[in-house]
Amino acid sequence: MELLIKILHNYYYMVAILLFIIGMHTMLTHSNLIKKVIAMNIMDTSVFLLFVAIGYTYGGEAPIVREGSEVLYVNPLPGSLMLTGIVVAVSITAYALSLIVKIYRYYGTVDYDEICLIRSQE
Amino acid sequence: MTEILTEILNALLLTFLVICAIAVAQIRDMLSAVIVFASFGLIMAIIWQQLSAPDVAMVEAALGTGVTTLLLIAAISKTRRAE
Amino acid sequence: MGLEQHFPALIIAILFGIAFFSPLLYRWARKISAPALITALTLALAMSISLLIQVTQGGNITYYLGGWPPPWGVELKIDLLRVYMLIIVLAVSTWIMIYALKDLEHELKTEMLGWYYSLYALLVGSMAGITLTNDLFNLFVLMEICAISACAIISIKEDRACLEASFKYLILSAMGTGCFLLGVAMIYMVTGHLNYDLVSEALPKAVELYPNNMFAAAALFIVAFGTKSALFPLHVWLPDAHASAPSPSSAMLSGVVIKIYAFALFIMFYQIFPRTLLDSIPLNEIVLWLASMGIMFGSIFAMVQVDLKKMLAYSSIGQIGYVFLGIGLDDSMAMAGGFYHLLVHAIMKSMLFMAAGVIIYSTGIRQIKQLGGIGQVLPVTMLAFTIGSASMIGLPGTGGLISKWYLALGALDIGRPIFVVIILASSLLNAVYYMPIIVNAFMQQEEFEHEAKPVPRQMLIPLIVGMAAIIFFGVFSRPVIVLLESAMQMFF
Amino acid sequence: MTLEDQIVRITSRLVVPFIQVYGIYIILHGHLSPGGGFSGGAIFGSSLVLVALSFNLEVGAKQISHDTSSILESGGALGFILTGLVAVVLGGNFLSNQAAGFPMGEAGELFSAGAIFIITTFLGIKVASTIITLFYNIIEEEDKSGASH
Repeated sequence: MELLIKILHNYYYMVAILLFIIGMHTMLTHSNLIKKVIAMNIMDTSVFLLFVAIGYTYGGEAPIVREGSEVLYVNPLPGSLMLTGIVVAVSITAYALSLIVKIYRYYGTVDYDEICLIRSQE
Repeated sequence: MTEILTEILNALLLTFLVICAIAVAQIRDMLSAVIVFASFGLIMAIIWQQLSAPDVAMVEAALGTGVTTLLLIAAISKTRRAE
Repeated sequence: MGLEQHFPALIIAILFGIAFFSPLLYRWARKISAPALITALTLALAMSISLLIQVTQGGNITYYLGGWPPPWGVELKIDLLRVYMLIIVLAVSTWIMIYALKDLEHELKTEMLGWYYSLYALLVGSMAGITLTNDLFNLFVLMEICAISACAIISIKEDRACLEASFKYLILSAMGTGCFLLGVAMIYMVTGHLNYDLVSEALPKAVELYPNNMFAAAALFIVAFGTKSALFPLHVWLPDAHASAPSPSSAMLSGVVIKIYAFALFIMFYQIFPRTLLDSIPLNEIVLWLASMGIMFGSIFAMVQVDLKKMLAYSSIGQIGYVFLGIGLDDSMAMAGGFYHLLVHAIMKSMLFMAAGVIIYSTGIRQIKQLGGIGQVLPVTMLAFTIGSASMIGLPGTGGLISKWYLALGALDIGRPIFVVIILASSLLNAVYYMPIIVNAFMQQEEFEHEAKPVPRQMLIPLIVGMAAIIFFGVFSRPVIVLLESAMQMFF
Repeated sequence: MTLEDQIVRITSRLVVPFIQVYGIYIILHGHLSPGGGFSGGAIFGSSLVLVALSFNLEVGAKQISHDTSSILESGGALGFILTGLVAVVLGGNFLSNQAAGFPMGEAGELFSAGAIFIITTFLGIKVASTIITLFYNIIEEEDKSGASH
């Protein structure tokens, strides 16, 4: 029961880890290259969720300074870091996709198992 | 009252996030998987707004959902659609 | 207030600047784009040597980007070990680029050359950043830049093997950096800092409060850096990637890139994690045994290869094991040996890949068994190959002996003679696969039957420099070892 | 041309200017409100991609040619580094802002925050042109070289 309450209190973390596991499992088990890329994105996003959830203070407001207001702000650092993280993830995705399109031109497939089959027949 | 409702909304969004992630893994049609992934990104953007990180939400909506989906669809249109 | 205090930031700025400038330069003034890259690399090298002088005279340097001190700003930190790594990165990459200018002409299409220069500068800049940064999140971003540019200098050749290898590398290293970022999140969760120094201050208390959290972070870091630097069971991407790439890229990837991550793991273990964590779980033991398995299996896999570059790539898996052995042995002498091996292996593996590149350039041969008698047509190249192999095996007079010697001394020092046996056995295995090539190349009676193009001088001079460097570091090892031992002082 | 094409084209023709203004607004107000170079550049870049998607690639390429976008890409990044170097020349640390004497202006005004404003603008240019280049690189793959499978 105590464990359950603990889990309920940290449900953002739990979901983040769950998503990380789903992403990694999809990335490692599916042989379709585009699906691997999507799964990589899910994995990255889950870590970003974890980071932002760490920076969240309960009842805090977005860290924008307004005139004459003394309110609780959330930690702005994880958010601004994750901004960079998202850009990095997008650039990796773009590079991976352009590689996939090139691979498709040479092999005629985007399935890793089929690529291995083609290579072994040569 | 509003706090409880917000909590319920957050929990629902997170549940939907997990469902989307599993659906992306299971769907065999790549185009549908990409669309589900786009909805995954949008829900993530809402969650970040809930977590008071509006700039991350904005970047996720623009880059993570918009541009990534665009690139994925461009790549699928150049390759094949079935897994 | 001189310019030299800005050198840490200027090194990175110059390298990234030339990375973004060289596509423009290649478009408008094609002739000067290659000299500009070489100039930038040399300038950065000169600055790093100036940093070495500053550090030896005045102690560690910290540099605040934007003038913001931590915990707000990003900090660059230069101590002896980092400046040592920085000089290795910059010197070896300048040396490889001089060779590459000629070699790339036949391996790449002309319009791709400008992009290659750009990616190369990006790779070197990100590695310089990894050595200098003192911030976990910056390390993550630089690792991603390094991964993308390293994949890109493989796939720029655009044949099927390159594309596939580089995709495999990309996916695995994305998984590695994902794990790293999760580990950073775990650390940030309990300490609230990302700066190395502040984290290492806060961690001893955090380990007591949240031990499981920190175990998870340590495990994630081992997976992340192990994947990136091809620690034994996570090495699957390396042989394809390093063998199919253009020769200068292989030299760069095998010589420098994988070592940067070994260095980063070292920093994580001994600068960030408190000793109590290292004592409470056998982290070092895990790294030691994985490294030993890598040393043995890398050599065994290398023996059965038929492709010359693939053999060299498998040999890298074995050789990176020595560096990890130095990290895991937890003894200042063994660590000095490990880091000395990092230097020597950077030189010899790059040189061997360059020699392989010359062979491919001149004759087009990649198969090992066709190399019989090649010593008659390419004497300088095969001499370089011989000296590199001798250093791999660890013959006296070469740098390879010194590093193995110190590793063995360190292993005996903490009472683990089993690792001496492993080092000796792997030297023997190295001899088994390097010797036949050399013997075939020089001793074969019959004529070499393939055509051989004349090799331009620009490709031979780097080989000669490499030979000289290996012999130099085999004979005059003392200054470097002294430097490394005083660098290790701060970790013990 | 079908009716659906017409609808898509007219809608995008209506929407694109607003998206672009919104993108520029986000870039320029990066130091005042959520957003900044990354998100604003992405919004601006995707508006041009939207033109290419709803009309065709030629019309899209007419808006901004490949050469221009790749030059802007390098230029944006170089501008970022140069801003950092200007700070060094002015006597501060690399990328320093107020310490190097960039005019700070009044908080809350558009032209305030010194170097951050300049850096955000360069970042926006870089990100917008990168997104356009990425899209064209993937979509135009086949025209470049004649490899076959």
